[in-house]
Amino acid sequence: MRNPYLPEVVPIREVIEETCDTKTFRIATHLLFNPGQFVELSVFGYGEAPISISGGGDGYLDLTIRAVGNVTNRIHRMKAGDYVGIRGPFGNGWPLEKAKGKNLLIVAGGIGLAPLKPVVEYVCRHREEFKMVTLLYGARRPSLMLFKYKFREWEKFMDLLLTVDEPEEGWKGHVGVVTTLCDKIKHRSDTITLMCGPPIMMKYTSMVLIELGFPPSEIYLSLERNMKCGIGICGHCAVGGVYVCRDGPVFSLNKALRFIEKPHEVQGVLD
Amino acid sequence: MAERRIRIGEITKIEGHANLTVEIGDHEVKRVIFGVHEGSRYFEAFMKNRPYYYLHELSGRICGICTVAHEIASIKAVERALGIDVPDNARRIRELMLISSHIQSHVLHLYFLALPDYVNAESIIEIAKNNRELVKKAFRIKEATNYMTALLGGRAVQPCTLVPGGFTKRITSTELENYKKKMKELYPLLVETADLFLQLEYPEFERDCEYVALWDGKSVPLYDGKIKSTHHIFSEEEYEEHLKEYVVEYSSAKRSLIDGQDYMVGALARLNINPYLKDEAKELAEKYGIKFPSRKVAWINAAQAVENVHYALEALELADEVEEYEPRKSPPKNLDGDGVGAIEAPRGLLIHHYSFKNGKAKKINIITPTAMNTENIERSLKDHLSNLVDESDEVIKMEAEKIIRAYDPCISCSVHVVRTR
Amino acid sequence: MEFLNLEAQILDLLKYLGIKNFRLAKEINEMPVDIAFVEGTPTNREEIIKLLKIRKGSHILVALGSCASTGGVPALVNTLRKREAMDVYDGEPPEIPIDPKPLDYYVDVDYRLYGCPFSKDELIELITDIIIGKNYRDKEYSVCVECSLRENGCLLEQGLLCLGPITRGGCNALCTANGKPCLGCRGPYEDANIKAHIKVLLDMGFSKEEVMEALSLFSYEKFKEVIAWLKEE
Amino acid sequence: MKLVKMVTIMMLKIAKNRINEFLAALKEEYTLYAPTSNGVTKFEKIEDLTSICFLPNRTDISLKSIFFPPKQKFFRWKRGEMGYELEDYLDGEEKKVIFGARGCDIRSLKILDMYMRGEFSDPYYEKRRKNTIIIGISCDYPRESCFCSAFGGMVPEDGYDLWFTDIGTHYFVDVGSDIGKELISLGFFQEASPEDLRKKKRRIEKVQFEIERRTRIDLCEVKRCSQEIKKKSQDEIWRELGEICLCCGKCNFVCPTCHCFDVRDIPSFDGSEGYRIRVWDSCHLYEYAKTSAENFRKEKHARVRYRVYDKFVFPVMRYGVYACTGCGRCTEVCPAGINLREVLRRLVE
Ligand SMILES: Cc1cc2nc3c(=O)[nH]c(=O)nc-3n(C[C@H](O)[C@H](O)[C@H](O)COP(=O)(O)OP(=O)(O)OC[C@H]3O[C@@H](n4cnc5c(N)ncnc54)[C@H](O)[C@@H]3O)c2cc1C
Ligand code: SF4
Ligand code: SF4
Ligand code: SF4
Repeated sequence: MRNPYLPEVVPIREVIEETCDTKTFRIATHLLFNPGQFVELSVFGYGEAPISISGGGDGYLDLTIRAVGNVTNRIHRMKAGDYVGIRGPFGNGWPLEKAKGKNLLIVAGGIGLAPLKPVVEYVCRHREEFKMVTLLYGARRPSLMLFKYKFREWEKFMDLLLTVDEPEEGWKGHVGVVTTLCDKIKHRSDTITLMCGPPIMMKYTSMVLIELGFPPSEIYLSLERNMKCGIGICGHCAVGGVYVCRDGPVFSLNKALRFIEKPHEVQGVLD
Repeated sequence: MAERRIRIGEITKIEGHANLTVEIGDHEVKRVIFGVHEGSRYFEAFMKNRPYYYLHELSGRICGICTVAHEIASIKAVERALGIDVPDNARRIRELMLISSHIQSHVLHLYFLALPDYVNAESIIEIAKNNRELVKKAFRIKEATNYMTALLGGRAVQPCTLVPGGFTKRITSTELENYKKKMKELYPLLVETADLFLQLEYPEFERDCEYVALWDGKSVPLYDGKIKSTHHIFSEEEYEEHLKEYVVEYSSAKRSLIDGQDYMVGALARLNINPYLKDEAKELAEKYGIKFPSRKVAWINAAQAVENVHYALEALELADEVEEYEPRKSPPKNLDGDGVGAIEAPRGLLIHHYSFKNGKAKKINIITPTAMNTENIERSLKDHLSNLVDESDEVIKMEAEKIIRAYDPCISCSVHVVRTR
Repeated sequence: MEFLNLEAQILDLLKYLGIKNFRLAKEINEMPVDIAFVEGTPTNREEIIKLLKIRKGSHILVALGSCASTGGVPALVNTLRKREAMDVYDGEPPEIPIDPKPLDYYVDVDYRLYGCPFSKDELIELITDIIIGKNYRDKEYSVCVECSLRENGCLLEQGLLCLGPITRGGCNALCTANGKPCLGCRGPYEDANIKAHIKVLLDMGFSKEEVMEALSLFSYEKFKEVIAWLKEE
Repeated sequence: MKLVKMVTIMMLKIAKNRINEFLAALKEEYTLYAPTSNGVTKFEKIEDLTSICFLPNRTDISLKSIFFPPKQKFFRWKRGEMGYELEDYLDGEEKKVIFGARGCDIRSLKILDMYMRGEFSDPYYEKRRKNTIIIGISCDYPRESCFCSAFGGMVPEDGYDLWFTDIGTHYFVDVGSDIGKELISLGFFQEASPEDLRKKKRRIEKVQFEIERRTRIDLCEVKRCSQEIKKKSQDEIWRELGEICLCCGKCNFVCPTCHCFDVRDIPSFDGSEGYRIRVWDSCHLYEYAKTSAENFRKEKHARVRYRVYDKFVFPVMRYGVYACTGCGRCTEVCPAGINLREVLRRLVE
């Protein structure tokens, strides 16, 4: 039996600067994953943090990380050739099977695009499996948008709706929170929605989507919680009787609303 | 000749902040001002009206070095005042604590503060660069003594097991065994330390003064005894009749005189008053031609080194007598009363004196060793520097600092505590 | 002072740090420094100025011990009226006293090591964190947590006045493990439910005075308001 | 096969004055854990049989820490050729006998097993937990705070190897497993009479009756009661408790089924090596549910509610059982005087 607490020591292959506070780390490993799953990333001496897998390929995984604390700040100072530890992948991932043959709406806020990127890339590769596809992405400022260099390619496969809270020089697109773009979505029915972002954004977007007629059972959210073990033992991520690490991080809005202890992400929705 | 003023703004390698001004004119030292410019902390003021069971907690915070001594003196005063019984065993354990904390304090002073003066190093850090082993040894002794104090006191600084009446926790035979074992391990190191410090060349300066220490006529007591000076013997309770305190305008620390005379307390005073050193310690000292009583001020350091050996032996004997201690309740017999606790702190005699009404302290007087010594320091300096008036400022400064440091003054202590009416 | 009590570790430590300014152990004192550890709290104007200078000359300023981080025992003097305090010098103090305050009353403080004495383990943790560039965080839980981890019995249950439930952990429950109730030398933590604990103590039969005494002992500066509230009640 | 059958029918007892011999024999082969008393009563490794404390009821501190210590090293890392070298600290494999476990202790182990040896198994727990023989014992009288009757009573259905009940000069012995059967073949046991059996039953009923009389709640209908509590998530009781709870976390630490932990790295001065350890954590603490985005259980009342729900609602949804044994330890240590039994009574009635 392999010790699930023991990380695999792996080198960083490449570091890609995304924005002023976010970098993508390409980690050399052969782990296989489903879009939406995450790994526990160790920086020895600094601790562990759950990080979504934002992409992967032959012998590597991408982790897109925003520097907010101990582990994340430290890894931002690391370079190709440095070693980190990873455990995983953990979590259920996005319900892609369910979305096949349907319309797909992807809603991301800020760093929330990271766990959704593998979905977007899947769509690009297997466009024929879905009907209409829309990616709705909001960031605080244009300079904080992730993966801008990919947008041109993604646009070929889906409707790309972008918005920022505060414009900067040269920004010609939409300004406003994500919810202000929701009426631009061209498909209403038969749509699976995948959403990840700050709690407040998920909450208001859920409300607006429900108003627009998207049924809660077809809206999926990825929750963020404090996690120490990733395997449902340490207890920190528990919310309303489920473990976000093991039963999630992706839950249908319908289910999240029925948790006894309502997650903050959906508090007020349907009230 | 024009008047010369030599000033040391801040004397380093002593505990606390103090300055020194020497005024020289006509080939003589006119005035020496040993000023303490730390702000006052008013311990005696706010300790007033506190309940008896918190007093030792507060007085333990008077100084960061002699916490053990302050707590024990304070508890002793409380116990005396309120008639709290202390089992003999607890008394002995307290003595053991005092001994390990004494050695700790002496070693700190000898290696870290005094030694650099005698080997022409700027600091212990510089010594560490050339002689790592020596510094390691010093740390090893410190660590061992701290460990011993902590065995009995919970921790070495601000012990947390002392309460009026005894201790809060069980002190097991294993802990006592460990204490003894550690002390045995330590003993050769203390002898080596004495060897080192007895060889040093100390300033030859001699001076007559009163020496004051606890005295019991058979040992070098730390915990119990009468107060004896060169010319008087009196009980702890009578201290007020003999030790008179006063304030000088240039210093925030109070001073005191014994029957109008300045006096010295501390290691040298202890050995001068109590000619009862253990044979091993005595022989060691004599090997280097050092004998007590002595009038040489700088021999304070030598006395400390000899004391270490003496007390280590003393502790080993004591530890054999001590039994396991079981905590027990011993409530005060009365809530009003007056009590004095005098013990020997590493730097010398320490007196706590409380009066209680209804379990609350109404009158508090604490006299710390450094407060007792300051007048003596000043006068010693004056005498010593008088022989050096023609030397350069640098030499005078250095010699002055040597003398001051020999006393191992603890300035913070002397300021924190001042008498209330 | 406690620095020298690091003993074994200190020589190890010197490999990574140079001590520039350590008045007690060393004579020549230099500025600027990377880390300044300040113990105690200013007691006169000169010291305030010195503190400001230290702040200016140092990258990181650490408040070491109770006095520096919460005001500690000396702050007890703030319970008195000025006149009473000055009585100590028979009414003629060499200088008008200033109120002891925590260092952050005067300057920005980067880190605090609470406790009287502060915990060696925490000091090592802080230094390590600074060296390797990790965030050192104040403990946001009670002494009870550490008491429970040591699995020794609870003194409050035995009827002693223990401030553990509202006192910031980090000391590894040293006092309580030695049979002495916690006197709150580390001050309250942010989340502490102080009023509820006071109620517990009163319900246990302690008098208001006893509770106030205990609260003011080490952290008068931090409990001032609660004590005032308790007096009112 | 024949032998086994014989043994199960046989009723056994052991003379009290032979207990020490029996334990000494076990100690030859196993590490023995039994209650000791040093200010508090807890299970400790027994070197000297005289240090065993024969208690009338449960210990102050549960036996959780034998399997799940308050602080435990996961592994050591050291910077090396290939990045980092990791050295695992899996330990505690020795064969253990636990003597003197109570019904609540045994139930608590079953609950811990459910969490720690579920889909994902915790290797550090697993290693300490396996090879454990449990000799349980009936309580002589309950503690003030006990309410195990709400969970089926003082004698557990299974989970022990031997079960002792005081019947005067002897202990009546029930055998609960194959290992138990092996133990009784050691020769310290003798046949019990029907009178002994009656004595045992009377004894247990008496204590049981006393506990029930005090508890006055019956949660045995797990599903229904859980539903009842579930409905009360907005009840005013939570606000009330939130006001008085000190959030000191003691209830969690003494609880034999609480299993939350925090993971910390302890590096050396230069970070080139160090340990990763786990330390017990508590859902009452402020930082428990804090993330970089938000603190999801900032209010004290939410934390109090969470604990009660995590004992009586969530595990029922997930595993179909309560995660409480009714040992009453949380009630006993709570400085705020929060009595779980009373809280439940208010919720269920
Ligand atoms: C399933 C999942 C997937 C995730 N995926 C990603 C991802 O793809 N990319 C990504 O960037 N993040 C992701 N996160 C979030 C990420 O896990 C956290 O940002 C990370 O845990 C932070 O770890 P850290 O060690 O760097 O921060 P820590 O040092 O643990 O700090 C975490 C937070 O604690 C608080 N804190 C820090 N210092 C202090 C202080 N002095 N006092 C009080 N509070 C303080 C702050 O709020 C800080 O942000 C994900 C989280 C989850 C649960
Ligand atoms: S002894 Fe004090 S600190 Fe320890 S658990 Fe009890 S109340 Fe808390
Ligand atoms: S023991 Fe009591 S006061 Fe402490 S966290 Fe638990 S419920 Fe709250
Ligand atoms: S919740 Fe309380 S009564 Fe239930 S098992 Fe835990 S400590 Fe015992």
